[in-house]
Amino acid sequence: MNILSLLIFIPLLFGLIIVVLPSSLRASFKYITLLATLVQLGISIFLYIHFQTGAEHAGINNEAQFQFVQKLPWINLDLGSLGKMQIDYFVGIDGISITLVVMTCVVMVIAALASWEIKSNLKGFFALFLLLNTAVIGVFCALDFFLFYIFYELMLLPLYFLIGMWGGARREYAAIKFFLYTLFGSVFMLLVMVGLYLSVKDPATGNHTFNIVQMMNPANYDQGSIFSAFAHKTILGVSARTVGFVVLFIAFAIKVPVVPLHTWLPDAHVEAPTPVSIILAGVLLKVGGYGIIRTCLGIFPEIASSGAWWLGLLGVISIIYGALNALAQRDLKRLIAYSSVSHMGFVLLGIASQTTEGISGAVMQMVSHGFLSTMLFFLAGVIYNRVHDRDIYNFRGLGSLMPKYTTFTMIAFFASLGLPGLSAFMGEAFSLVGAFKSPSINGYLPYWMAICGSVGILLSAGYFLWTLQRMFFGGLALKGGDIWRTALTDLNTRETIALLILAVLTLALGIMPSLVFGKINDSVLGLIHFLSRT
Amino acid sequence: MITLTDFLVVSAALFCTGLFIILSKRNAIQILIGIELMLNAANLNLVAFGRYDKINNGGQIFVLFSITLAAATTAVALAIILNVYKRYKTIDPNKIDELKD
Amino acid sequence: MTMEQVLFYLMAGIAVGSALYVAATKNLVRSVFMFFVTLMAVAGLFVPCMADFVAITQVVIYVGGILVLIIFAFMLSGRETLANLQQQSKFISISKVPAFLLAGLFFIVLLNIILKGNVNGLVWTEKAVLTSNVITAKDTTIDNIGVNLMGNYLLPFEAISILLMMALVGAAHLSRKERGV
Amino acid sequence: MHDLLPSLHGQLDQVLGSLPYFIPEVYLVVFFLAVLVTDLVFGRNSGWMCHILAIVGLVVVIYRDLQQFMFVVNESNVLIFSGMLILTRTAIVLKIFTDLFALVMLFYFVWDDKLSSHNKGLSDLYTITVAAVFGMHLMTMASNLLSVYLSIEMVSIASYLMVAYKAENKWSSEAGLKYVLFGAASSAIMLYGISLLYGLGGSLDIFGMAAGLAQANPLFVSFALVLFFVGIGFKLSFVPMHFWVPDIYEGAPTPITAFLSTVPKFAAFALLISFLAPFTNPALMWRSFDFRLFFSVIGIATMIVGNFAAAMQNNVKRMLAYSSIGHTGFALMAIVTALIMPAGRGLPVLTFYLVAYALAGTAAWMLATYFADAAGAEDMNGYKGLGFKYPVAGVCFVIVLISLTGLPLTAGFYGKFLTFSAAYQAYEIGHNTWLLALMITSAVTTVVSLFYYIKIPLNLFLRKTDRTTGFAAMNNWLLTVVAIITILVVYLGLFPDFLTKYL
Amino acid sequence: MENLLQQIDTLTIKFALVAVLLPLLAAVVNACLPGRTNKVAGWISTLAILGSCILSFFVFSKVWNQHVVHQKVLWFAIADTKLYAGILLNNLSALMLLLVSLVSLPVHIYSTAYMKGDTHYKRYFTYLSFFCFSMLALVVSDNLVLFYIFWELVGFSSYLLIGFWYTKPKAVLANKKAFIMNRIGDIGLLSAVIILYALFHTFDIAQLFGDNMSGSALANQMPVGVQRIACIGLFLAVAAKSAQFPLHTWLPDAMEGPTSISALIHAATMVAAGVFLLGRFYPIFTPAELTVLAVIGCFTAFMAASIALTQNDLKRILAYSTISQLGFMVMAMGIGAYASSLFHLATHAFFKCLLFLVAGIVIHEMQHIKDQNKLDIDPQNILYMGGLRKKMPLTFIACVIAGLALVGLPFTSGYLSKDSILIQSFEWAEGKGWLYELIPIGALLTSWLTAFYVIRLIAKVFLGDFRLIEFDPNIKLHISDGNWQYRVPLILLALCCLFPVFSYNPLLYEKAWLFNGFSAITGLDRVNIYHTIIPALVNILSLIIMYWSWAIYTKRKALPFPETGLLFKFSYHEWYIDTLYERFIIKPVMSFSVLARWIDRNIIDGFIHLLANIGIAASKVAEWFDRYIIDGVLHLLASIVLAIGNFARRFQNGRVQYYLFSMLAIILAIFIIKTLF
Repeated sequence: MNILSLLIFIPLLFGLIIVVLPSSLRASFKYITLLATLVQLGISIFLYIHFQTGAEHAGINNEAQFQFVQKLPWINLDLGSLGKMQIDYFVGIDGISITLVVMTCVVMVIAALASWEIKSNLKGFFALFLLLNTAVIGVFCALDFFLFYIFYELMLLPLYFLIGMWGGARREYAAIKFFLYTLFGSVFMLLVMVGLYLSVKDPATGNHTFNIVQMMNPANYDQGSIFSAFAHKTILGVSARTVGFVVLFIAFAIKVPVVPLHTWLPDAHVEAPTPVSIILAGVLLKVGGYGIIRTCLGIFPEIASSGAWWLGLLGVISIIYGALNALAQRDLKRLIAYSSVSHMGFVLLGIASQTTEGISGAVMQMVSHGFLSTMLFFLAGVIYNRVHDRDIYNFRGLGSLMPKYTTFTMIAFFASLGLPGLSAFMGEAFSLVGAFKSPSINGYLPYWMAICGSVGILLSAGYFLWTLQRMFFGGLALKGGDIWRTALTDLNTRETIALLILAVLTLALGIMPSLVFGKINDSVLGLIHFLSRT
Repeated sequence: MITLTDFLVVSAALFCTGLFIILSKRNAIQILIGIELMLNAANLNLVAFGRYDKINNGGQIFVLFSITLAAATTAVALAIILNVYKRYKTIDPNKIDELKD
Repeated sequence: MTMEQVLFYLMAGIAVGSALYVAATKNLVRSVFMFFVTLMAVAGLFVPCMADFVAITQVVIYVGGILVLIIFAFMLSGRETLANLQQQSKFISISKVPAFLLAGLFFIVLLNIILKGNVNGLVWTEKAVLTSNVITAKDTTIDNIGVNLMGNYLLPFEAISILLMMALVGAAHLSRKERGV
Repeated sequence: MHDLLPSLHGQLDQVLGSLPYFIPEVYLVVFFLAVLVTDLVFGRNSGWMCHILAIVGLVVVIYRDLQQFMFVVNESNVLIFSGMLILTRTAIVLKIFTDLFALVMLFYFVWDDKLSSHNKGLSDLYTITVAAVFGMHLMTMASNLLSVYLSIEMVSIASYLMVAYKAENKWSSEAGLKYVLFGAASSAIMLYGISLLYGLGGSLDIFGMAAGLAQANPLFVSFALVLFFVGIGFKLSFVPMHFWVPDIYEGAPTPITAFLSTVPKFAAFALLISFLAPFTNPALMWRSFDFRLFFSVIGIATMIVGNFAAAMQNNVKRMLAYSSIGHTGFALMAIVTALIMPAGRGLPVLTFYLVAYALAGTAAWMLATYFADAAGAEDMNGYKGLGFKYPVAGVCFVIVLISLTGLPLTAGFYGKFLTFSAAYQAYEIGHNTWLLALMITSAVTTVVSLFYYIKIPLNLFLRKTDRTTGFAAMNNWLLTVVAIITILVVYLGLFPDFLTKYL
Repeated sequence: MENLLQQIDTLTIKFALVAVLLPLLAAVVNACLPGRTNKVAGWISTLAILGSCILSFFVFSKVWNQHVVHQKVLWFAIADTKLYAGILLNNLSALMLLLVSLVSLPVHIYSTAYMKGDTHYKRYFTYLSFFCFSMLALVVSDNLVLFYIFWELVGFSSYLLIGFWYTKPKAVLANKKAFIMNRIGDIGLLSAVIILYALFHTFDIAQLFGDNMSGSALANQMPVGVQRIACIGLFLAVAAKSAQFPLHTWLPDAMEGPTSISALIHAATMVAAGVFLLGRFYPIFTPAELTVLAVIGCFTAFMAASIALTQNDLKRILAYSTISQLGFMVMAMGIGAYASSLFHLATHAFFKCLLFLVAGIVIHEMQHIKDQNKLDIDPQNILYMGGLRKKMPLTFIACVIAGLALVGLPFTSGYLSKDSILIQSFEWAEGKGWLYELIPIGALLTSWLTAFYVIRLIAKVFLGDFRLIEFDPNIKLHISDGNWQYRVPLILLALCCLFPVFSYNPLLYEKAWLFNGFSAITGLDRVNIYHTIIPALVNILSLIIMYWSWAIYTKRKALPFPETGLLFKFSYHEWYIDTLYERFIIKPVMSFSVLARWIDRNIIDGFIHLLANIGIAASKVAEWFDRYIIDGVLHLLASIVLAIGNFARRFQNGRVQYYLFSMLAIILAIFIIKTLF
C-alpha cells in the first residue's frame, strides 16, 4: 500500500467505521475522528521528513521527479476512433504539495478538536467530516486531472451538508450559495478538462491522457488539437488556450476566492460551524491557490504570463477590497472571512509576479494563512460557543475577563497583520518582494500594484487593532451583563492545546521559514524555469 | 387526369379542418373526430401515392393498418373518456384541468 | 373534363364540405352524421387510386366500427354533455379565432409547399411509370394485398393482432364495473 | 394476374430465415398470451399468478436477449422480415436494458400502495406491460415506416392504458384523457408526415425512402420530416412536444410514471437512431434538411425548458417530470454528436447516459413512492426532516439526485462526462458552433439542475419538522431495491468500464 | 596572528549575541513565571540588562575605532537566494549597543520601584525585556530583513507598553494610533528594503552601504525613479519612528504609558531608531533629499519647541521637547553633520531619560499627595506643583543638570553635541543663498525656546513654593526623593549628562571621542569663525532668556525690605522690564505656541482622523458594493432563471387543447421560418 494512498484513504476508512458503529457509541465518534486525523498527521510528518529535496526532485513538469508516486490504471474506456481512454489513479507530491499536505493534516487535527462543540447527530457529522478530509488530501496529491477533478467535486457535497445541517441561522442560503458557486466553476472546468484530454496524447502509449504532468509539455499535444499551442485554434473568435486558461482560473478563483467571485465566502464562513469554517478557510481556499499554480500556470504558461497583469490586478483588488470590507464588519466571523479574502489576495499577487520570491511567498502565505485562519476561526468559535454572539460591539474589555483568550487572540491578530517573526510576515513580505521584483525581472506587474499591496498590510493593521481595541481593551462591558460574565470562562485545556499548537507553528514558521522554503525551493525554481522557458 | 397534387390539396384541406376541430371543439369526442379526420387525410395521401407502388403495395397496406390502429386508439380513447366522464361529469377538456402548475 | 375528374371533384367537394360542416355545426349528433358523410366521401376518393379494397375497409371499419363506437359513447355520456354542447358559439367566435388562424395558416403553408414541391414530377413515380409499377384499373389489388400480408408484411400483421388484444384488454379493464362496488 | 405468387415462397423463406433473430420477441408474445390467458381463466384473484408469469417471462426474455447479444455481436446489422426490422448491436443492447428496467418496474408495481390498492386488480396491467415491452422491442429494431408507426402506436396505446389504469382515481383518468388526446393528435400528425415521406421517398423502407428523399424537393421533405418528428418527439417528450409530460407524470400512479419516464426512452432513442442512420450515410449527398441544426436547437430548448421550469416546482413528481425533459435534452446532444460523426462514440455514450439516467430516475421515483407511502409526502414541505426518520432512504435519495445532477462518483457523472468528451471530439472536427452552444447550455443547466435537485436533500436533512405522527412502517423490499440501485449507481461511478466495455 | 584575531572576533560576536539574547531570555523566563505580581521578574530583567550592559562594554572596547566585525550564518534560502542572519559590529552599532543597554539599566532599576504594587508587574517586565531585546537586536542586525523585523518589533513592544494599562481607553487609543502611524513608516521601510533587494539581490547591509559608512556602497548606483520611491519610503519610516512632522502626533499621546517607559522608549532609545536608520542608510540619499530632510527636521524642532512652551502637562512638555530634539538630529543628518547627529543622539538619550525619570518621581509623589489628601487634581499638571526642591533636593539637582544639558550650557554633554550641530548648520548654509540660512536660524531660535521652556518647567515644578498650599494651607506633604532604586538611576544618569563622559575639553566638541568616532564623513577644522561666535552667542542669549523666564515664573511679591529709593526703583524697573518683555516677546511667542499646538491637534491629527474616516467610509462603500452590486448580480441571474422557468410554466395551464395549440403554433412557426428563409 503506497503511503500516500494510505494518507488519502485513512480518513475514509475511519469514516466507514463510524458509519457502521451503532449510534449508542456516539460519544466515541469524536475520539475516533481525532485518532484518524492524528494518524494522518503522523503519516504526513513522516512524508515531510522523508521528502527528498534537490534539483533532481523538483517535480512540476517532470513526472520522474515526483515522490511517493503511485500510478495504477483505473478506468479503461474504449473510445473507438479516439483510441482508449486511459484514466489513472495517479498520486504523487512535489515541493508545492508537500507543505500544503502537512498543513492540511494539522488543520484537520485542530478542526477535529474544534468539533467537540457539535452536539446533534454526530454520526453524520463525523462521517462527512472524514469524507471531506479524504477529498481534500486527495486534491493536493492527485496528478491525474480526472482524479483531481473527482476529489475536487467530492469536497462539495460533504461541505454542503456540514454547512447546511450544523450551520447557523442562514445556513441554507449559505450552503446552497457555496454549492452553486463552486459547481458553476467546476462544470466549466470539466469542459476544459475534456478538451485538454482530447488534445494531449501520452507519448509512451499514444493514448489520450489526463496526466497533468504530460499536459504541461507542449510536445504532447496533437497537431491541430484544440488546445495545442501550435495550432492556434479559436473558440468563438477567442484563442482556445486563452479560453481554457480563463475557465480554469475562474473555477479556482471562486475557491480562492478572488474578488468579485468571493461573496459565497462570508456567508459560508459565517454560517458554518466552527470546525467547518476552519476547514473552509484553512484548507479549501488553498485548493484554489494550489490549483492555479498546478494547472493554470502549469498547463497554460504562456497565457499565464501574458495575463499576469490581470492576475496581479485581481490580486491587488482582492487585497484592498477585502481589507476594506473587513474594516466595515461588526460580526467577528465576517471580519475574519473578509480578512481571508484580503490575505489570499497576496497569494494571487505573488503567483502573478511569476518570480521565485513571489511564488515561494505565495505558498508560504498559503501555509501560514492555513494556520492563522484556523486559529482565528477557532477563537471566534470559542466566544460564540460561550454566549452565541459574535457582534464586536457587544463585547468590551474581554482582556481582563479572559486573559488567556486575549493573549491568543493578540497572537493570532498580530500574526495575521504581518508582524515579523510570525509566519504571515514571511508570506506577505515575499509575495511583495516578488511583486516589486517583477517589473525589473519580467515586467509583468507595474510598481503601483506592489505598493497598493503593501497598503493592504496597513489596512489589515487597521481593522485588527480596531477590533482589539473594541473587544478586548477598555473597561469590561458586555451586552449580556452578568449572565455573559459568568458564561465567558477562559479557555479550557482542549482549546488551549489546540491554540498553543497553532501559535507555536506560527512562531516556528516565522523564525524558521526554511521549514517551508527548504522543501519548496527546488520546485519553485523548477516552475519558474518552466515558465520562463515558454 | 387527376394529379397527385389534387389529392394532396384535398388531404391538406381535410387535415387542416381536423386541426381546427381538435383545437376549437369543447368536447373530447369531437376532438376524437377531428383526429380521425386528420388520419383520413393521411390515408388519402398514402393511397394516392400507393398507386405507384404496385409490387409491395406499401401505401394501401399501410392504410389498412392505420385504419385498424385508428379503431384501436378510438376504442381506448373512448373508454378513457367515459371514465373521465364518471369522475368529472363533463368531457370538456378545458374544464378538466386539475393537473397544472 | 373526363367523368373521372368530375367524380373526383365531386367527392372532394363533399368530403371537404362535410368536414367543414362538422367543424362548424353546433349540434353534436348532426356533426357525427356529417362525419359519416365525410368518411364515405373519402372512401370514394380512394377509388380513383385503384384502392377498392381499402375503400371497402374504410367503409366497414370506420363506419361500422369507429362511428358506432362514438355514437355509443355519446349515448353513454349522458345528456348534459349534449346540453352543455348546445350553448356552443358560432363557427367563428372569439374563443375560436386563434384556432381558426392557426388552421388557416397551416393550410396556407401546406398549400404553398404542395404547389411548390411539384409532386407530379417525383423521380420515383416516373420510374414506376417506366417500369409499369403502377396499379392500373385492370388488375385487382386484393390478391396482391393478400400475398404481401402473408409475405413482406407478415410481421406487422401479427404484431397488430397483439396490439388489438392489448387494446381490448385495456379498454375492457377501464370500462368494466369495479369489483366490490 | 397472380404475378406475385411466385415471390411468395421467397418471402416465406425470408420470414422463416429471420425467425432465429426474433427469438426474444417470440418469447414475449408467448408470455403475453400466457399472462392474458391466466388473467381470463382465473379471473379476480389471478393477480399474483400473472405477476409471476410476467416476471418469469421477462427473465427468460432477458436471457434470450443475452444469447442474441452473444452471437449477433460479431455479425454486422441484420435486416429481418424483408426489411421490416434491423438488428444492430446498439438495438440489442438497448433491448436488454429495456427489459431489465421493465423487469424492475414489474416488481415495483406492487410495492406502491396506491397502485396495488387498485380494486380491479393488477393482472391486466401485467398483460399491458408485456405487450408494451414487445412494442418497444419492435421500436428498437424498426427500420420501416410501417413498423415504426405500428410500434409507436403500440407503445402509446399501452401507455394510455397504463396511465388511465387506475380508473377510480380522478387524476389518473384526467391524465389518461390528456395523454390520449395529445398522443392521438400527435400520432395523427406523424402519420400525415409519414404519408408525405412515403410519397416523396417512394418507399416505406427507410433506406429506400432516404434515397428517394434526397432527390425530392428539400422544402417539402423537411416539412414532412418535421411532421414525422412530432410523433417521435411525443415519445421522447422534447420541446415543443413536452407539454403533456408534467401533468401526465403527476397524475399517473408513480410506478407508471417511473415506467413511462425511463423504459420507453431507450426504445424511442433507438428508433431515432435507426431512423437517422440512413441520412448520415455519406453516400447519399444529404442536403435537404439539417438534422444537426434541428436537434441542436431542439436540444438547447429542451434543456432550458426542462431545467429552468423545474427550478421552482414544489411537487416532487412534477419536478422529476421536468427534470426528465431536461435529461432528454442532454441526450439529444449525443444524438447531434452521432450525426456529426457516425463513426464516433455518439451511440454508446448515449446508451450509457440513458442507462445512468434510467437507474437514477427509477430509484428517484421509487423513493418518491417510498416517502409518499411512508409519510404521505407529496411535495417539498412534506419532506421536511424525513431524512432523520428514514436515514437509509434519505441517503439513497441524496446519492441518486447527485447522479441525476451529474456529480462525480456516480454513474450520472460519467454519463455527462462521456457525452461531453464525445461532443468535444465532434466539435474538434467540425467546429460546429451549435455544438458548442449545446455544451455551454448543458453546463449551465447542470448548475441550474443542482439548484432544484438539492431542494430535496435540503428538506430531508437541513430542515426540521415538528410532526411526530403519520409515519407508516414500510415494506423493505422497495428500500432494498433502491439501495441496490444506489450501490450500482455508485459502482458505475467508480468503475464505469464495468458497463462501457460492452457498449 | 590572523588566527588570534579571528578568535577575538568570534568572541566579540558571541558576546554581542549574548548581550542581545539575555533580555529575550529574561522575557521568556518572566512570561513563564507564576503569579501576576512576581517580584522576581523585576530582578531577572534587571540582571539580564546588567549582563548585556557589561558585555556591550566589552564589545564596544573591542570594536570602537577598530576593524569592523561581521559574521553571519545561513538563515534560510528562498529559491536561489540565500538569506543570512548575522551581526555587524562597527562604530555605529557598537555605540548604539552600549548606549541602549546603558540607558536601559537605570530604567530597569527605577522601574522595580516605580511599578511596585502594579497588578501586572510581571507583564511589565516581560514587555520591557522584550523591548530591550528587539532594540539591541535592531542595532546589531546586519541585514535588512532582520533590520525590518526588529524595527517593527520595537514598534510592537512600544505598542504593548503604551497600552500597558489597557483598561484606560485613552491608553488604548494611544497605542492603536502609535502602532498604525508606525505601520505607515514600516511599509515605507519595507518598500525601500524590497526595492533595494530587487535591485541588488542582497539584503546585506555591509554590502549595500559599505562597512563603516564609507560611501563605497552598492546603494550609490540606483536608477533615479526607483531611488525616489525608496527614499520616500525611508522618509516615512524615519518620520514615523522618530516622530517627525507630520507623523509626530503619536508621541505626545504615547505618554499614556508608564513614565519609566516614556523615559526609555519614547525618549532615549526607540524614537532615536529613526536617526539610527538614517545613519545606516546614509549613502542612499542624494544631497537634494538630504536638504529636504534638514528642512523637515528643522521645522519639526522649532514647532515642537514652541508647542512645549505652553504645555502644562509635565510629560507632554518633555514629549514635545523630545520631538524637537529629534528634529535637531534629523536636521543634523540632513545637513551632513553625521557625526554630530549621532553624538547628539547619545547625549540626548541620557539627559532626556533623566528628565523623564525625574518627572516620574514627581508625578509619583504628586499622586501620593493626591491620594493622601483626597484631592481632585491631575498629578501631571505642573500648575499644581512648585517648591518641591526643598522636599526632594536630589531630584531637583538631577533635573537642573539634565535641564541645563538640554539647553546646552557649557560643561554639560548637551553643550558639545548641540553646538556642533548649530555650528555645522551655519557652515552648511553659508554660500547657499539666504533661503538656506533659515535652517540654522531656525535651529538657533529653537535652542532659545528650549532654554525658555526648560526653565519654565524647573521653575514651576521646583522653585517657588507649593501651589496647593494656597488652596488649603494644612495640606500634608509626605514626599521625598524615594528610596535608592530611585536615587541610584538619577545619579548614574546625571553623571552621564556631564562633559567628562564625552570629552576632556568642556568646550570643544571636536575633541569628543564620540564625535571623532564618526568624523570620517565630515572632517573639518576649527579655522571657521562660527566656532567661536556661535557658542558664545547661543549661550549668552540662552542665559538671558533663562533669566527672563525665571523672572516670569517665579515672581515674588515685593521684596521684603523697605522701599527706600534705589532698591525700590530697581525692583520697579525690574517690574517694568518684565512688563516690557511680557508685551513684546512673551505674548507673541506664547500665542504662536498656542497656535502651533492648535494646528497640531486639529489640522494634523484632524487630517489623520480624516484619513481614518475616509478609510471607514470607503469600507462602508465596499461593504455596500459587496452586498448590493456583486450579490445583486447573482440574485439577478437567479431571477432570470426563474423568469425563463416561469415563462415555460405559463403554458402548463392544464388544458390539453392549449397544449396542442402551443405545440402546433411552434411547429407552424418553424415551417414559416423555413419557407421564408
